[in-house]
Amino acid sequence: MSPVETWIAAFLTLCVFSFLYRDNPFYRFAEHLFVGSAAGYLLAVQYQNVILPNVVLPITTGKPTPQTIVLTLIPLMLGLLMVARVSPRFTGPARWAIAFYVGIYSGIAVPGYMQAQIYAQLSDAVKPFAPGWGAVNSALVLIGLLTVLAYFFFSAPHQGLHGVSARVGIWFLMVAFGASFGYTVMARVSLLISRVQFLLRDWLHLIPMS
Amino acid sequence: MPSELDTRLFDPGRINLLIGILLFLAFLIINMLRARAGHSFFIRPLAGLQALDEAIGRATEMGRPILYMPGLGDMSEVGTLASITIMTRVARKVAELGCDLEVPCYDPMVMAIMDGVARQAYREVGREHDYKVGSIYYVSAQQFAYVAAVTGMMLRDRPAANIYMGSFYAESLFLAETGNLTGAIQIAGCDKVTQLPFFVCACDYTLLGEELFAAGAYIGREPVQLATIAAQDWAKALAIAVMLIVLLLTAFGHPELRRILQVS
Amino acid sequence: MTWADRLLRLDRRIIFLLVAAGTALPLLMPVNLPISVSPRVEAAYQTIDVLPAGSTVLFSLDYEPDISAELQPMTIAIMRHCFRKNLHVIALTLYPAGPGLVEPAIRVAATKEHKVRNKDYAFLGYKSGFQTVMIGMGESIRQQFPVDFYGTPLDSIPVMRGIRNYGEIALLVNLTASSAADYWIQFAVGRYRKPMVLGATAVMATDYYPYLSSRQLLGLIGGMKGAAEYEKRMDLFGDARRGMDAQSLVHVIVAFLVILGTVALFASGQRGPAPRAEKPQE
Amino acid sequence: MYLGPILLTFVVGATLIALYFIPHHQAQEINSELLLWATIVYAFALILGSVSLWSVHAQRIRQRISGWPFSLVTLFALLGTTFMGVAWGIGEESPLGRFYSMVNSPLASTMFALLAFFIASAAFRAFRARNVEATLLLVTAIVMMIGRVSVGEFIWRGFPGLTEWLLDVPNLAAKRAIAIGVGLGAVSTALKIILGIERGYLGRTR
Repeated sequence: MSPVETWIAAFLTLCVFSFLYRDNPFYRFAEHLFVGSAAGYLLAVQYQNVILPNVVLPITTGKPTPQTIVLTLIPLMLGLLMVARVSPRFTGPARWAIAFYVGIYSGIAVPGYMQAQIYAQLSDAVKPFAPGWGAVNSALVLIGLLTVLAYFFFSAPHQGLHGVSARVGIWFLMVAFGASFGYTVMARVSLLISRVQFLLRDWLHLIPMS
Repeated sequence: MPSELDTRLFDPGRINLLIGILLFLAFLIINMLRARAGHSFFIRPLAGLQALDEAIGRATEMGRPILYMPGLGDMSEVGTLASITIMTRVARKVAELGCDLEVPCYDPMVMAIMDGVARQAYREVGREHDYKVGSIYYVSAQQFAYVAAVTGMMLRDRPAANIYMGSFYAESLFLAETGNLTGAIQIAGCDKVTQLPFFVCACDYTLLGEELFAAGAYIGREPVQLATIAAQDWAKALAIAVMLIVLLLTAFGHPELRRILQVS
Repeated sequence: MTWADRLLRLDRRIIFLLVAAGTALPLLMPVNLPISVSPRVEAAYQTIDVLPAGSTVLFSLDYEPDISAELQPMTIAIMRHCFRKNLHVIALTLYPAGPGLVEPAIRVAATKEHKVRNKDYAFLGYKSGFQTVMIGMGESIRQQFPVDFYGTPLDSIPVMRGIRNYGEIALLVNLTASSAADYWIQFAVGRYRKPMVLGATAVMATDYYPYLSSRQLLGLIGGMKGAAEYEKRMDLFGDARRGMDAQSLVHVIVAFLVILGTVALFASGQRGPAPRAEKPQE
Repeated sequence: MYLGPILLTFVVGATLIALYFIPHHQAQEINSELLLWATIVYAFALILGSVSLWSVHAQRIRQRISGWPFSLVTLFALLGTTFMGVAWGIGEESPLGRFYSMVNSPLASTMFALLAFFIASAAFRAFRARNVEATLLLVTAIVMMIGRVSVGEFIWRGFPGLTEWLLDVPNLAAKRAIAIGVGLGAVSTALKIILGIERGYLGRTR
């Protein structure tokens, strides 16, 4: 980055940090700038990477075959139906585009989740127990798995044996939450370190460049 | 060429997965038929859901808006789909009581769908003309641009209730902390486990993980929807049974059965 | 008002100042605390280390600048490792702002290990659509990326010769801050049976332990700390290791705050605000 | 009014499930083509979204709602970045590329970094050992925080081992149960949509 760009970046960084003191016009400026430029950036990216190569170029360059034209016009039609929703009168037609889109993702989800989250996990859960002391850990993992599954049983009240399991399940859940929390602290601190590195090194030159 | 063009019409290595999907489908259909036949399903209550009406009522009394955030997932996230179903109830209640609703969206597709849901809800209670165009809007599909705009809105418009339903990521803490600072009632439901500790700490009620999906079905109290929760529980029970049987057989020296769970 | 009550009402901006100081001071005055390599990072290292020279490793670097603090040092360290072992590297990104990070990272890694573009590595650039690209590459990489990032047709890049689809890839390395990892596991590992190593942000790391145990993942590098461990294993001293002192200090501060909050709560005799979030009543 | 779209969802969804089981190369090409179409529909939805963003801010300016000059900033930024990207491309060295690394990158990473402060304040204010569950959460979190960094090893050499055990045993068990539960929930929701039981996404509530 050129010095001017670094200064602008540093100014915007400080605008956002000022939010820690309280909401103020600098933060508000940065916020509004960010919203506009993020939306515009994404729009430009989608245009250059999706609409241009897949919709515009196939029908405007070379000699498009009838097949290409049909294969391009169908998604184009669906896309235009989506945009037409700008006017409330066209909420009906836009449903076709939404229906198509939702159908695609539901269709992928069924075998995808079934394989990666159910079969693969179950198949690993039934691995033979590790030998020696490892068996204790294997047993604990199994108990944790069964009790947390019990907590997420909705069609029975948490009473009796089920109640006890659900309670143990909650403990396992809390330990998992704690682990996530610890790791999240780690991640956020890393990001802060990197921003402070930018301010101290790239902007103020207080620490040497690597 | 190292890999030939594949001309097979079926991958036999995936037959067990196909059987799994068909079984699950069967569970769904059986339970729906039971529901049609008048069977009533017990579903344990979810506290967060009961609090929704209360929050909307309070917002109406205070004359301040309700902020509904459908998460940062797109339509391929089940959390988003559950959020849409929950929105149907929130929108109808809001339409009945006539308070203000704001729905900032991260995904434009979700925005279009939410808009349709809300319009329909207003139509159903006969107040089609009270629906404010622009109350459901797209902010930005860039995570922290969205966060900047929504936190700004929280601090300036001071909504009476913040409802987070859907798939949330790193923004959870940011949004929930800011919401907490403004003193709004906060109700969350999130299927991303990593973010749950933050919602649990900063919100009045939190639906944990799968409870969010169940909430979607639970909300209308329609028998057919409740039946799908029962079907899921059946599948869970089957999974536990299969697991225990395979483990027992393995312990007695027959680990072969494990293969039924391995997909090619 | 007792000291405990006063403490409970502490202005949060004082906490902010404490965190800011905890981050800046160690960066200005480093002491370089030692670090040890965790088994998961070691597993990732070994997975790459045992690949025979000349094998092709596919890197999917799916992250953007906001999160690059955690993943950029990781990219550089793992790539340098591949280059040291004379592996061929093919990189791509599924994020529009990715190339701005990936391109310099490869250049740094290649220059340090004296490797040449197109002969030892190729950068295919960005393509949108997670699942579309992943499934499409199972069919043909060229169909998804007819030309590389610099506009060179794939057929005229020596390192791409004979590489048609996942069939010719020895290992997939995915570094990401998003659900791209889930999709890679679903498609590259699930559908096409490729071995995979994951580099994730620290937040995501705990979620992927089940996949390690089921061998859907062969190694897991979590966050800046994971990157620092990899750097250590490689005998490098990069941005990740430089940040570790600050990391330690802020962790201590946060842990101290949790304990202080709880102690103050008990000392003040309040039960505190009633637990606001509870499990569902029955 | 709804029957057509519901049928479309059914046909598309069922086709994609079927394609998972058909390894035939032509089937896989159809699969890729359909996914591409979805990507294109999304791109158009983004145009719709940007129009929505535009009208919200334009309205604020027209009605002179307090803070309306800030909305001008949003509109200029939206228009400017879109124009730059469409006219001169989005590459690293394009005007938009430079603008992105000067404006969007620092803004996004700094917003992200603010979380470090919020997490510290939340740690003090909200994470308190009120009952068994909360205590378990806190103790695990503290062990994780201290055990994963160099200082932890300084204090006690067993820390890294303990954190690995926590991740490998209780964390694995809970996360696995959640993965299975969420997986079932996802499959169930997707099937409901494909079968037309769940129609909320079409704006139909009953």
